[in-house]
Amino acid sequence: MTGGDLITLLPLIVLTASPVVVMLAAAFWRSHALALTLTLVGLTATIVSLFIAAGRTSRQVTPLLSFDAYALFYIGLLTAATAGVAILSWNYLQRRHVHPEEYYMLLLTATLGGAVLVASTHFASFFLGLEILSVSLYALIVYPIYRTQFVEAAVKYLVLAGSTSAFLVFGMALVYAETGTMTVSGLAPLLRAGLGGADVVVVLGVVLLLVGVGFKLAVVPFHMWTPDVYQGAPAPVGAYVATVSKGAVFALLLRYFRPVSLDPGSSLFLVFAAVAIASMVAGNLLALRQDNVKRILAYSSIAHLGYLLVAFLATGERAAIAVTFYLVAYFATTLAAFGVVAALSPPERDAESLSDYRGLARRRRWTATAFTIALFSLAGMPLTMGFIGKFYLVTAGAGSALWALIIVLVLTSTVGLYYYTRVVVAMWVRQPDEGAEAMGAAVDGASGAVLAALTAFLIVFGVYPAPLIHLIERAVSSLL
Amino acid sequence: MAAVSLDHGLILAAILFVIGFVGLLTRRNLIVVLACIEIMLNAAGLAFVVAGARWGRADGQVMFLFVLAMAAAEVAVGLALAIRFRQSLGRLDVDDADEMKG
Amino acid sequence: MLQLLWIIPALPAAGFVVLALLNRHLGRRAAAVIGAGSVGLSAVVALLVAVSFIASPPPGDVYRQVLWTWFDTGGLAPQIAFYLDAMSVIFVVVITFVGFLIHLYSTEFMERDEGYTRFFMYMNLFVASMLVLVLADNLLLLYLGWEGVGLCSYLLISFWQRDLQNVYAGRKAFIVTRIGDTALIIGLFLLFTQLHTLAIQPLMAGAAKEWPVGSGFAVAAAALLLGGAVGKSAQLPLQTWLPDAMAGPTPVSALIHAATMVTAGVYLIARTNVLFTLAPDVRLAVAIVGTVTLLYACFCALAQHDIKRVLAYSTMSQIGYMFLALGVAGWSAAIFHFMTHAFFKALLFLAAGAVIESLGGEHDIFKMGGLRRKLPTAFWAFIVGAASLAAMPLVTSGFYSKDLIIETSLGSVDGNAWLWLGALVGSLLTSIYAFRLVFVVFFGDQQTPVTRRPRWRMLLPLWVLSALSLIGGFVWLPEWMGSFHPLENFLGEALPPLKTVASSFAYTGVSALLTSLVAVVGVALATVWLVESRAALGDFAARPTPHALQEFWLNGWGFDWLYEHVFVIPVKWFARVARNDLVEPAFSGLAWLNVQAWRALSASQNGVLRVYIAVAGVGLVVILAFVVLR
Amino acid sequence: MILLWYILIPAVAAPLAWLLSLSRPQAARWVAVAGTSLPLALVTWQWVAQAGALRAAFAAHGPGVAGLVQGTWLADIHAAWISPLGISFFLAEDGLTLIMLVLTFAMGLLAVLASWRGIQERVGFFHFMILWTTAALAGVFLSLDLFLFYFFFEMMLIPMYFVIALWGHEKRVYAAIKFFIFTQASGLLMLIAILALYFIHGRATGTYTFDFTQLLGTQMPSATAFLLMLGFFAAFAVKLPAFPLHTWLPDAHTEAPTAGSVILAGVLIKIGAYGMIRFMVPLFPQAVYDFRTVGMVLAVIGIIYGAVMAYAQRDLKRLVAYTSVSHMGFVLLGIFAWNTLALQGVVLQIVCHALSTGALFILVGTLQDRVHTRDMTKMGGLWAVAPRMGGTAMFFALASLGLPGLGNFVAEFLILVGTWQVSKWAAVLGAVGLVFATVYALWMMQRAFQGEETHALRFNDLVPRETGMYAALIAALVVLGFYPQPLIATVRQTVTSVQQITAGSPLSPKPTSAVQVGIPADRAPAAAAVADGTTTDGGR
Amino acid sequence: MTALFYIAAAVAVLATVLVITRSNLVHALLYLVVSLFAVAVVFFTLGAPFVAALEVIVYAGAIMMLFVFAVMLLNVSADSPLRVPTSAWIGPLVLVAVLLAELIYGIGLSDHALRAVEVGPQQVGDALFGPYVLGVELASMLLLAALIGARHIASQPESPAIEDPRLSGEEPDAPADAEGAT
Repeated sequence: MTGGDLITLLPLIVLTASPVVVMLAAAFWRSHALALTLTLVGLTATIVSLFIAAGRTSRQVTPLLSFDAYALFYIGLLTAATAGVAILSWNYLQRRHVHPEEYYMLLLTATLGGAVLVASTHFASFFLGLEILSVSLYALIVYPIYRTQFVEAAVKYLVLAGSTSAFLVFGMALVYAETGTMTVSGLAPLLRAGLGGADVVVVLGVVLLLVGVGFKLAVVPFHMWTPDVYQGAPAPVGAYVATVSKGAVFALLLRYFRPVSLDPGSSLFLVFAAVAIASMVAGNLLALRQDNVKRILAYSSIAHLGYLLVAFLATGERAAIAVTFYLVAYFATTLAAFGVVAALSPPERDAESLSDYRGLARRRRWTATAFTIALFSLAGMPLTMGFIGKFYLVTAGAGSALWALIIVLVLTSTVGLYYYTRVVVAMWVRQPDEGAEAMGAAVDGASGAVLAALTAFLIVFGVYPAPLIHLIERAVSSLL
Repeated sequence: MAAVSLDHGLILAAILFVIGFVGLLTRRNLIVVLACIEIMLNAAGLAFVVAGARWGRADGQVMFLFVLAMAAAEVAVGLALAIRFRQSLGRLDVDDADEMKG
Repeated sequence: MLQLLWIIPALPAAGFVVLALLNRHLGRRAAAVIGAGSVGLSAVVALLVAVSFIASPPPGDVYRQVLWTWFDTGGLAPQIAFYLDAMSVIFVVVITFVGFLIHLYSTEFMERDEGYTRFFMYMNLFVASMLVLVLADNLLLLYLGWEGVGLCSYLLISFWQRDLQNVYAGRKAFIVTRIGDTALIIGLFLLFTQLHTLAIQPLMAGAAKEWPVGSGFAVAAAALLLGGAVGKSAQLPLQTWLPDAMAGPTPVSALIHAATMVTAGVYLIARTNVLFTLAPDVRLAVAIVGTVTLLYACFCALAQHDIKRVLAYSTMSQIGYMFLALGVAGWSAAIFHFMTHAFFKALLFLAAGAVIESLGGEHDIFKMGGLRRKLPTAFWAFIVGAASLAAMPLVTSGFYSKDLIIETSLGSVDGNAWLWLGALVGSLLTSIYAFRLVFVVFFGDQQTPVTRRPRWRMLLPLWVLSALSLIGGFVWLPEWMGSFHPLENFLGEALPPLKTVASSFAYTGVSALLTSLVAVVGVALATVWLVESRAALGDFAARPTPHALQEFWLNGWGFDWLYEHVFVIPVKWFARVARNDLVEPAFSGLAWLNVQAWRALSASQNGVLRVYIAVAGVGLVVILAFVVLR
Repeated sequence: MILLWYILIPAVAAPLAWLLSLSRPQAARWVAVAGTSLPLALVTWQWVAQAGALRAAFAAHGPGVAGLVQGTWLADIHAAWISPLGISFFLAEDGLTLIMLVLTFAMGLLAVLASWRGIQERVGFFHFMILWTTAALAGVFLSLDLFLFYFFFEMMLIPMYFVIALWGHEKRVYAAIKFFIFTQASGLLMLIAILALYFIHGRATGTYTFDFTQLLGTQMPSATAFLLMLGFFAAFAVKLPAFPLHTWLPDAHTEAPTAGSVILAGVLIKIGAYGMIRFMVPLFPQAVYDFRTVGMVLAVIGIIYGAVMAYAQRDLKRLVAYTSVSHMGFVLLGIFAWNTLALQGVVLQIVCHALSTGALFILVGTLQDRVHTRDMTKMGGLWAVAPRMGGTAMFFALASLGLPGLGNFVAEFLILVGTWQVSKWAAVLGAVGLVFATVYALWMMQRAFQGEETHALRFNDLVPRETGMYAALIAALVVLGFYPQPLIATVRQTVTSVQQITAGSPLSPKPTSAVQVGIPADRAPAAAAVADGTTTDGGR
Repeated sequence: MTALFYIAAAVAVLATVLVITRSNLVHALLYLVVSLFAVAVVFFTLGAPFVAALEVIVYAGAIMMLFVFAVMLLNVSADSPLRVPTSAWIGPLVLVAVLLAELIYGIGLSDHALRAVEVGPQQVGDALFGPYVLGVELASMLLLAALIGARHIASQPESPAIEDPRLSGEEPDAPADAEGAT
């Protein structure tokens, strides 16, 4: 640790300071607006500090963290997403009259966890980042407290996260026991062979470790919690779980495995492939006739992680770009989708039933349009980033000749069309039920602005993605 | 000091770990479930200490410390949740938490 | 003058367009003037052209007029071009002239029907199409006319479309003829692919040059063209539509289903005679088809009750004669018979129309009777027509043309005794049924009151056609009557001459005598049976075997039944079975499977935390097992 | 630059229509009229203006000019787009494109006009979707970058989906999703094939590009080529649609609103044919040749099966929809025959089918607006009620059964005669299909319009707006029936160049001798015809 | 020392089994304490006295205190015996047996003796504030997050937006409905 390292660490420091600042401020003056403002200031400062950190040549700070371009890009992404979530939460919390200050603190600590994850080059930071994220999320999921659903979701998440963390730690221990190293660079030679030449105990360790990762990513067979937590959690938190939590862990996975290319015949490759296929199939099928919009989004996220795994398994720089681009697209899309849910939710409950969306297009034209664009982006239709992203994934897969995976991807995403369009149909075609309460309070300006920005983002980079791709190219090049 | 085989240390950790896992699968009382998670985490920490002992370095113990911190955090939030759970559902039976499904 | 050629079809076509566009805005009178007038003008132009053609024959006795190139791609460049030679002259004149007479007749006949304009619209279109057919320079243009007349036939048969029976009949006519057309168009594919052109003359020249007699291509091409001809001309086995086609207004039957359209097959075969010369087997088939059809139709005609159906079968039979002539290479004879047949058959139909109209739409001959005094013009016209049909010797045109065919069937190098015998028997039967009709309709007791009498517009055509039926035959007298055959000379410019067996029995007066005798005997028999001993005939017909036979003939030998069961019912059955698409279950099954999978997976998400953990545990164990044991 | 306008005008008009409609719904219609007729005028102007250029290009290089290879486009745009992946914004236009564009905008305009009265709900959004579709369709026909093509190919699904789902009939949601899923699934298979091609080409040459002109002639094992060809075929066969992938079509066409049906039948399904001619066969001639028998069998089954199914229907619109299956069978047949005659026939069929079937759909639409049913058992005798409508229906029924004198006949004749030179049986069975076409066309007339009017239906005959539309379509079909040459001349270059591309494969057998046979056969009568034409022209 | 390891291990296993089988919650927690003590002994035998001490202080001391505190707070002895029926143990046991077998199979394949060096508090401290210094900071943030979270969860919401009947009608002494008290 040198003074220079502190500059490199600046984003993390700012991010760490932010919740403390919010907390201290709240201690003196409880104000929702202040908390949100400070949060946004903190997040903005973090983003600004990224550029400062980017000027540094030495990026590795202790064996634990590396602030290379990849990490900085992802921290920026996570931070921006968090800012989006924070703004979307404003109205949601306002309507529910709960103390909102802790919410923002937890949001910030969770983001800190995510930032640590994406910069992690060591099991210790991996584990700690994951736990900071998880522990913050427990409280965030249950945050408004007053409904059983929140508690139920939080308990499920906590128990599963705790136990899978135990698996993760146990796996780390086994790997360490056998190899004596806990750093990415130390593990690379082992992983490069897809664990082919490693001792069985290392293989065991890696698999156990992947349980923890798989849980966070919600891939089959560690996916069962997803719908319940998405449904139970407040909509903005759902957005957060779907984006920041998953994105950070996937970025970490990419960092650990990207420098190596899994040998397509190796056990690990086959395990990933099987998990990917199972996730794509199960995710899409589970959502097929689902009537709860949040659960639909949950199941679809399972499928999307399956898609991501396809590109993850592909080799070369293109695969890393594909994953990253897809994650960016997925972040924006999911935020927009959950944002709509959050914005439309009345105080009593979240607007999550499909019937809540019936005839939405007639009542709230632009909200419905934004949601539709988000859904089409999830479905991978052109003019949205989802299209380019999915195209990139398939390209990456095709580049590594993962034909079986691609074909599964293609076929299952076709199934996916069915449930996305169900929501679209509900909004545009159906009439509201007789006597049903008209869901769709006026969308507040802040949420509206975020939704508009996200939609514009989706479309602009869906039509002209080249600048973003160049940026991502630069970011992932530091991985290789 | 006489050497304990690495395998035996790890096997002990594994045994404790799976016992915790059995508890997780069979016990419905939230407090016990949390205790089982503690058992598993403890076992994992044990594995780290064993591993550290193999290499004769402090890393294992450091990791144990982090696990310890995490366990503490987990338990703190977990027990707070248990209080809420009891308030919301009247009991501590995790099986009661099946409102959301499908 | 010949440059006016394109005007001939253009006039009725223009009439059609005008009528179509102004449909609703035209009065009946205007429609009649435009409808009949365009064809009349066309007839005048046709006469001018014909006179000009005969008076100052163009070089090579052929006049060709190119209007524009239809399209041009891949070596296929058919033109919209007309080709006038002796044969087309005859066809054009007959079509326009008879056509005009029938239009004139229709102006009165149809005057109380709704859709008066529509009627003339269709009729004009028909005349235009028919003219295109016979003037076409290439087979594709011919096909255009060919389909055009088929369409008009459909439209006019089902003209009274409020009655679905008529629509059904029209549909049947179109579909059955289209089956033949399909053969024709396949023939076109073949001809183009082999000879790289569709223009008729180069095609014939090319065929003669490239294909030896009896070559597979020639046989195939000729057979396919024959298929087309059979359909359009209602020959076996595609004859079933013609009797039903009588559902249309009578002038339509006269024009389309007697005088012109149905003879298109004859025209086609005569036009492509080179191909048929190259394919002797197919030509024999033509002769056999003709003979069999003529006999078949005679028997059917004997049993019919409906005056128009009798005439329809007689048309079929007479076209059978033409086919017979074509089959034995008597090209000119066939054309000759076409001409006389056009006159007398149009006459018969128009007379029948007058009768039907007078009786308020009655078609059943057994409800007519005794009309010779009430409708003298119709009666005499009918007598003339029937006599011509029955080939009463010397005075009727039908005699000369039919006698020529009977002669040719024996005297041609391709003829034989069987064909000749068939033709003779047919002739006997023809005169029997022709006069059966006369006796039943015009003699005996009147059964239905006459409500309306034809006026001049209906009568004039009857007179003119009667005259033509009587004198039309004198353009080609048999050898033993002298050597007067201008028609043969004229047609000789366009059609190859007949090769005859030297000093055949056929060309002696004996043969002609036999033909005459047969006709007279037929009339005599009809007289004896129907006038002298009608009761006995009735008793005979009531016996089981004759009754069954009569039923059999009445129903056209059960062809309709056969086709219904072999073709129509299976297709209908399939259509019913497949209505919801046979492939659909495959896709809906896939959807169903997906839903079942959703059900199963969805049930696993039961909300119980311990189950979730267990699933993760099982997954982990399976993965571990795979990784460890591999 | 003009090419960009073709996409931009409707694309800009689309949101404009929506936004304007928020205050004045009627404004959307006029914006839509402008948004389709403007590019229509533009492309027509270009057609007229460039006719000489097309002819010159053809004449200069003679038959077999490889316009595509030599880059002799009428116009093109080549701009960087997603360069990291070798994706460019590559638009180009040749004769075929020109025709497809004319068709696209004409059908778009027709769709707008046909919805003038029928669409009263969410007018602005409707026209937004129609214009969007038009823009995407224009993009599809203009793209020569395979990714761009796929982009537009997918893009037009969304508005079409909305059009069906929002303004359709009873089972609209089902039909829309079915359409969506079928097209999307097959489109993704094509995407896989495109990507495989991309990588195969990239590995071989080091240039990773989606530029179609560069991907042409990529060498690969024949088994691979066959699989990739199947990927393309899947997408285009679904679009076309070819038996047995056609089952989305009857549902989609039946349930779509009139405008949707018009665009679907008029342009959208033609993408299948266009894609096969432009991309599939030139890319994989050998594989297509290997697949030819199967393709032809499917085509023939499609022709006859579609016709029989049309006959079996009670729903008038469904009947018309199935006729498309039958007609597109001819198109498929012609493509697999792959010679000048057949291909010219295919293009002509594309145009004529659009006109005749489009008109039939509009007719059914107007009928449904008036009678409120499409069930033919509840109709009958309508001729007596609305004779003009009856006559119009008769005309288009005749067009659909391939009556000579109308464009459809020329098209089908060319296809079949071209097919005959490749497979006699396919041609014969295709011709038999014409008999079945007669059956359903006349059956439709009989059930809906003929017979006694028994359901006491009273409604207005055609109004002038409708009469005008039909008159234009009728005139077009008649002109195409008697003088299709302008159209044939326009696509001649494309047709010869795509054949030239495949010249080395057994698909275009004996390239040298074909030219030898082709030149005299093609040139000589053509020259004669031109000579004759001028004389007669002068004479008259 | 080796013997001590095995004895302590046996105690730990036994105590842990008792934790998950005891129906009385307090008993179970006490057995857990025993187990943790035994593990502390194991740590000691492995040459890690620092963590052994921490195990006793933090785990057995602080964390278990929390549990007991919670039990008291909730007065949960009434509903402590919530357990699945014996038959439901079969599945988990089989599953876990397979898991254990796999783990042991994997671990058993390697054969390394542990280094008999003691890693004392000094070394651990050096490591903690050397390479792992950021880890320590992060652990503090982890605890901060847990602190904020736990405090928020456990605190009574001041003005719940919606009156949840189950929430307002708090019933600490509600008789356990289903399985009754023992």
